Amino acid sequence: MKVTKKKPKKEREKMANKKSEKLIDKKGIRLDGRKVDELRPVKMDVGVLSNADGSAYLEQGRNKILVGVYGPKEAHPRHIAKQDRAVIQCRYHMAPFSVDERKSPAPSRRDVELSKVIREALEPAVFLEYYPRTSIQVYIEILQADGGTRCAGITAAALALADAGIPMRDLVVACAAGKAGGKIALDLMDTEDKVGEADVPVALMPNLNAITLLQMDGNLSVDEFNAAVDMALGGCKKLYELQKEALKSKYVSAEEAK
Amino acid sequence: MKVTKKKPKKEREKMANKKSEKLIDKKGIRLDGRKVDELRPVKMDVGVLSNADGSAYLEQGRNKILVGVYGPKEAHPRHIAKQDRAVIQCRYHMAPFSVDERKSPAPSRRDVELSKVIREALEPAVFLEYYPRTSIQVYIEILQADGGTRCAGITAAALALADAGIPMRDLVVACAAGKAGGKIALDLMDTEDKVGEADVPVALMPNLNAITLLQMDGNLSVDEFNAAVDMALGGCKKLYELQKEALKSKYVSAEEAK
Amino acid sequence: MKVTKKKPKKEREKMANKKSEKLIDKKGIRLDGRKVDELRPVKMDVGVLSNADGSAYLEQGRNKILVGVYGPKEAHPRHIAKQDRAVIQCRYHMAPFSVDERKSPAPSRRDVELSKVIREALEPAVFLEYYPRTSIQVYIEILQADGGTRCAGITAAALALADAGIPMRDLVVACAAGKAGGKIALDLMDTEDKVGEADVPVALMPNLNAITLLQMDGNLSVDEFNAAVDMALGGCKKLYELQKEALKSKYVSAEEAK
Amino acid sequence: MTSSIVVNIKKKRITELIASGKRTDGRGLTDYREIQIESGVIERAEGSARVRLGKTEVLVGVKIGTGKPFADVPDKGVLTVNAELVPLASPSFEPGPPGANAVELARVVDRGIRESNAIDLEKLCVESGKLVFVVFIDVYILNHDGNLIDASALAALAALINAKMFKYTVEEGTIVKKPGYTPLPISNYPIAVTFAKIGNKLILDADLDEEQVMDARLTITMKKDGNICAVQKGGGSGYFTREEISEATKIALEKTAELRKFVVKS
Amino acid sequence: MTSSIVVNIKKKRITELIASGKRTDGRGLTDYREIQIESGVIERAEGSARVRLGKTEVLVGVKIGTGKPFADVPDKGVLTVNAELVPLASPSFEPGPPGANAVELARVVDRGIRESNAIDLEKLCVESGKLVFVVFIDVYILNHDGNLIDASALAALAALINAKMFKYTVEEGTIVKKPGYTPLPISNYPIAVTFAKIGNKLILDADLDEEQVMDARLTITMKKDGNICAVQKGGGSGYFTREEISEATKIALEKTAELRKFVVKS
Amino acid sequence: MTSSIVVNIKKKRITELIASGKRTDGRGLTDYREIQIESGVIERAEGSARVRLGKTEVLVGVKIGTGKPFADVPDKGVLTVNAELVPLASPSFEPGPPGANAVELARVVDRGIRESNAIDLEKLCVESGKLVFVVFIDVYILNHDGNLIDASALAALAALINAKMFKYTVEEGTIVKKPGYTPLPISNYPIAVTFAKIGNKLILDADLDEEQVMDARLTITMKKDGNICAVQKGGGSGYFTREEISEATKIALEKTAELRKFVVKS
Repeated sequence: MKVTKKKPKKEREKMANKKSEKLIDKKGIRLDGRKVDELRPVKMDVGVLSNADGSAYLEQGRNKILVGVYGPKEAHPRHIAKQDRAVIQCRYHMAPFSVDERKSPAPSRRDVELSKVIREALEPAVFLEYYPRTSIQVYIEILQADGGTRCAGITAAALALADAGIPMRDLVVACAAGKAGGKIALDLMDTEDKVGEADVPVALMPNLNAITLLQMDGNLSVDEFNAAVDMALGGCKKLYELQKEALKSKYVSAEEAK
Repeated sequence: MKVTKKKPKKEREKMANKKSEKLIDKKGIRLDGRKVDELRPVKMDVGVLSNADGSAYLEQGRNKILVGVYGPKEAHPRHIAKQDRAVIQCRYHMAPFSVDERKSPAPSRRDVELSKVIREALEPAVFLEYYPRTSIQVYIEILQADGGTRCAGITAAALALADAGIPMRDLVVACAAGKAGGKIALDLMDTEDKVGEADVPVALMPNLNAITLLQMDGNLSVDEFNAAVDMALGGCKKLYELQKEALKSKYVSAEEAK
Repeated sequence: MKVTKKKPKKEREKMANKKSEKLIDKKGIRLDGRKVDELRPVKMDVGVLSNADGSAYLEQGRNKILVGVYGPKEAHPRHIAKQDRAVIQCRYHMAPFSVDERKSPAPSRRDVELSKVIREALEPAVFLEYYPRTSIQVYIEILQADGGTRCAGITAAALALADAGIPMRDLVVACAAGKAGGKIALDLMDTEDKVGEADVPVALMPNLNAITLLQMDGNLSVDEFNAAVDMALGGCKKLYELQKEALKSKYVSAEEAK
Repeated sequence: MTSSIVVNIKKKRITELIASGKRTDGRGLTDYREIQIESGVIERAEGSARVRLGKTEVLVGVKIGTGKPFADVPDKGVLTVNAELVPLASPSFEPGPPGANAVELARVVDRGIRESNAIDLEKLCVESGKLVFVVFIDVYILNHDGNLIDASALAALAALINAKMFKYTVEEGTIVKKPGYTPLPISNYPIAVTFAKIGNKLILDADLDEEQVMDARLTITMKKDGNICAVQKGGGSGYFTREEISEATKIALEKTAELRKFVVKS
Repeated sequence: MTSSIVVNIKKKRITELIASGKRTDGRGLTDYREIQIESGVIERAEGSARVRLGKTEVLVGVKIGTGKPFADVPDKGVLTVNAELVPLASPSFEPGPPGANAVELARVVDRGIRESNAIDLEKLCVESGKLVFVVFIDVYILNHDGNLIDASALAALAALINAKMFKYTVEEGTIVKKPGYTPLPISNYPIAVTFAKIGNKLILDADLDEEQVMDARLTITMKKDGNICAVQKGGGSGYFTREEISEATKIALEKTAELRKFVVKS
Repeated sequence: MTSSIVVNIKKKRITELIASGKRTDGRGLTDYREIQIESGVIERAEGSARVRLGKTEVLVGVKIGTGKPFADVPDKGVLTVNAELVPLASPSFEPGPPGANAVELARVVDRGIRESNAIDLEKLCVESGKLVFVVFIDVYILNHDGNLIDASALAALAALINAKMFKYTVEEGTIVKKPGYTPLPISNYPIAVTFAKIGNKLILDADLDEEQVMDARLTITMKKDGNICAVQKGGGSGYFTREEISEATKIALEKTAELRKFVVKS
């Protein structure tokens, strides 16, 4: 337990196949009791922060994610502004205490990449052209991480954007599927992600059937890959129902409060 | 003597009480021969730099401190400017050779904090509202450090501000008192600060009886704390006399030089 | 071969005289077969990049250097602009794989100094006053380094500036001479530079007989220094002929392509 | 930023109200807003706590690692406090490395814990001069509605009390985990109370509006025996009189004892 | 930056052409530009290759050093991929530390190599937990005319195949060089193909003009057995339909096999 | 910044004066301003010196630490030179990490000391390949009125001569202090002289006004035997002729010997 360098989570070599067969038992039950096509327990709250223009809190398994949205407001520094539309500035950031070994709060290369792909997953849903020369800031804080944080972050960010009253074509909802213990499985948790064979995060605009994020690392045949994408899209659709509920319950309680 | 990480000066655990009793002998005399309420030898010079708009050099014990002031001038970068008053930009900085073990010239967290509290100690004295949208720069260089550098830096900075002709309500003068060897003592030097029980730096606008800096770390009862504050204020008043002399001798010699 | 800190190339202590006598044999022949006043094989190509406004590629011995020039264009950030002339922004940068031990791509102190002296070697040749408030960017990439990269970088940069159509008083051409194996020798390669006694890089505007870069480190008598400068100037003149040819062949082939 | 005219109107209103002993939300001058403390909210951290002071919300996580001790204290564990003004917490917070406000906040919290010996660092030494435990306290501001120092200090203390360490033995200079957990060795309970000076009144637990118009602030951190372990004046271009400081120490004695009960049960 | 009017005109023109199955330079929708691969261009590097895709030009150098393995994989060498968008390559590249585009490029190349086990990292362990070889892959963009990912992945693979290591023995925990060289232990040949979506068509190997008007891009990296080892959607504010993704995987199967022949001889 | 019109007027005036062999302050073209050297001004540093050249003021502190030697010179101590253009010294200096001017200044001073073997670094090896002394030379510019290089090089040399090391023995790879001090092992005395070219004249020890109008500068550093150990052209967009360089070396031979007497007593 001497202090030794550790690789950032996503860059570890998969300990592929070594223990992967133990991830799912003979009855198809996973370490945490789920079936292969079952989501982890999910909780969503909208409008949880008083200062942000919009906000959401999401738990998915042990993931705990808080998102705050500011804007549209004048883009700063100015050279990032676009003449004909708003820009989204997105920061995916992990709290130092969100993972087993304390993470430095300085952004890692993984954080930089995830901030970019999450932004690109959200942009298609926002009517950016309504607010030229402005910036919409999306701050995603991973308070506790347990696998699948980028997807959970997108799901929560879409709620926070909606809560901020930013006009959107559609919500965005994200979920991963992957391969663990030799089977295609939905919504991998941390251990499955690390020990398993592959992870496929997907983001969807559910009414437009538009895939706005798609990544994969690991080892899958083309058929397995397509199966994983389909399973992830199924997860997205379930999560979308929860998103709508979360927004409705915020809206309803706001109405009732009148 | 192998290279080992060392904690920045102020963050070391007090080696409390272990050797503290040796700091003051039975006759109440301190390691450097001073009585408990005695200041270290002080030397102040005003107008020592030809480029700065105002400057001062101060020695207090083995502390050697040089301050240069520039401004008021257009604030840069512009977003720091305030519509209705000047801002003070203050940098407390230690020369790499100012302490026993070479200090990196990059600002430490301690430097950042001290720059802030020193700025806040000086601001109440300056008629900032006379110069909207400008910046006054206060550069404090610790050429040699021996305990009490933040206070000595404030005392010197006030002289440099006055030398720059910046309109002030009052001078600012600072001095610490603390507890060492079980006794409340004035103007702790480095060893007393490190081995002693507590340090209480105080800054004063002497004519307005306004306390503009107050910090403390260590362990003091409320009564001891109040005694230390009073002793520090006494030290401030003595130093204020020296400040006035230093300004007068600059003014007089300038007059004579005509 | 455990990982140990290594000093940046130019800052190593010369292993002076230890092996230096072996650098030149009794017949005056150097390790790579050259005579003392002989240049390494040189290859120059102009206009090798499609995006840059001007570009050049140069090989000198095992040095491989690529230069791209952009501008004149609006200076950015604005505060670097000059009212009455263009500024040159010059970056000398080594590829991580250009040297034996991988070099971090972050600029070293050596890189910062060389970027400055190279800029100052080029500035006298450019009619900066024609383009006030603009910036001309010169990016020098050392793809492979084998001693004498700053000179080779200048020679290539001048070609790229000419290729960009930037009005110049004269070309600039650079070459080093030094002392190796006890003899003054032209165009030191890496081993000669490291083991040898001294290195004297020189840049010349050949038609104006103007020396725009001159550096030296090592140990030379005044006479040896002057001999090295003269030998380097001789090298510059030979390289200048190759520069003109490279430009001509670009111009001719461009004409022919019409 | 808020224009100075708006600030001036706000300042006048708040100052007049406070001069008459009242506050906009009906509190008395030295009353705190509602305090909520929730411990153990981050299960993957060794310790954690979320504190709400009205709408101000702070999350603190404690992580325990290992490392080399500092050369001058070879027998002590290492304590590190860091604060992040997370940009979702306020439009005035920006992403990037900690600025002066975050550094000051971390250092004031640090001093309270360090100078009170809240953690018995000597019990965190594994092998003198070679291997010790490192306690990372990360202060995470989630919503900024004033008085970040008190909320952060409370959350840090609650997270330390919540923290657990695995049991271990040392074999050949290496730590070997054993089953079970022990609490962190806590030996004091520092509490910070922060005064804001508005007009010539001292108030406690200023909200953001009050902080924007205050002249200056003064933090006093006290140990369980009522001794002072840290003081910090800051927060503006104002000052305190000698009398105000005496008054503050008196109030602090009472208030720190009161607040300590919220964190330390039994 | 290019004004939005010009971009709109360009977008209209390119989209209409592609809708009719054509491209401005006469290529078919899934044709690559001329590919030139030159290996060993940097003699001082352990491995190197320059790849040209039309006017896009990428240089990759491989350096091999030594270091400590990561704690969780003590028996494996270390792989590091870095990408520099060298400012001479494009007016849109700026000097300074890698931005988000460079980081994404490096990480996509990295994933292809890592997840396919292109390098047999276990053969790069010298002493378990203590000393391993470190493979640095530096991607250097020399001219940017679109499709940097495919060009970089090709160049990285070619440079790895080109790379040689000195022979050595280990004496008392230290590496002692022996005469001669061996190739790096390469055990797979990942190939990346990147689709650009323009209108409702997928094209391959987009040039810079096409990238400026594309809706989104999708990179699929495949191993020699046709399995997928990395996927990355990016590059704009557009999206893909489910059908487009299936179509892309089918084309990728064919195209990666085709491209692999350019790098892997015999 | 100074407007270009003012600079042009100043340039005309200074250039005409110098063309006639005169300078604004009455000095001859190769005269230095008054030189004041004060050693040992920072008692806590192992060595220190303050040099004044007219109104230019430089403070150099020498600290001695320990560390690992560089791999390629395992038997030598380590020399590090750093320069800070402290912002109080000039309105043109800004706080922050050293810029190109500070880096160049540090490296020119470094080269003079390193290439002349001013410090006998072999005497600073404690245990080959493992433990050596590290000499930190920190150049601190306190007031900038021109010719920083010569003032800094003088101050660095004076501080080295002033520096003392504690006596020690080595016990089991660890340094054990003994009572008493020895000087640093100094084996040469490099002196830098810097020429400014104004019009077609060379002058020495340019003040700030002269530097603002100079075409270029040339620094020549010589050892006590009159050999050259470092040369640096810089400082503007001008150039030197071949003849000017020869002339400069001749003057340097004389002037470095003259200046050396100010630093090296007896």
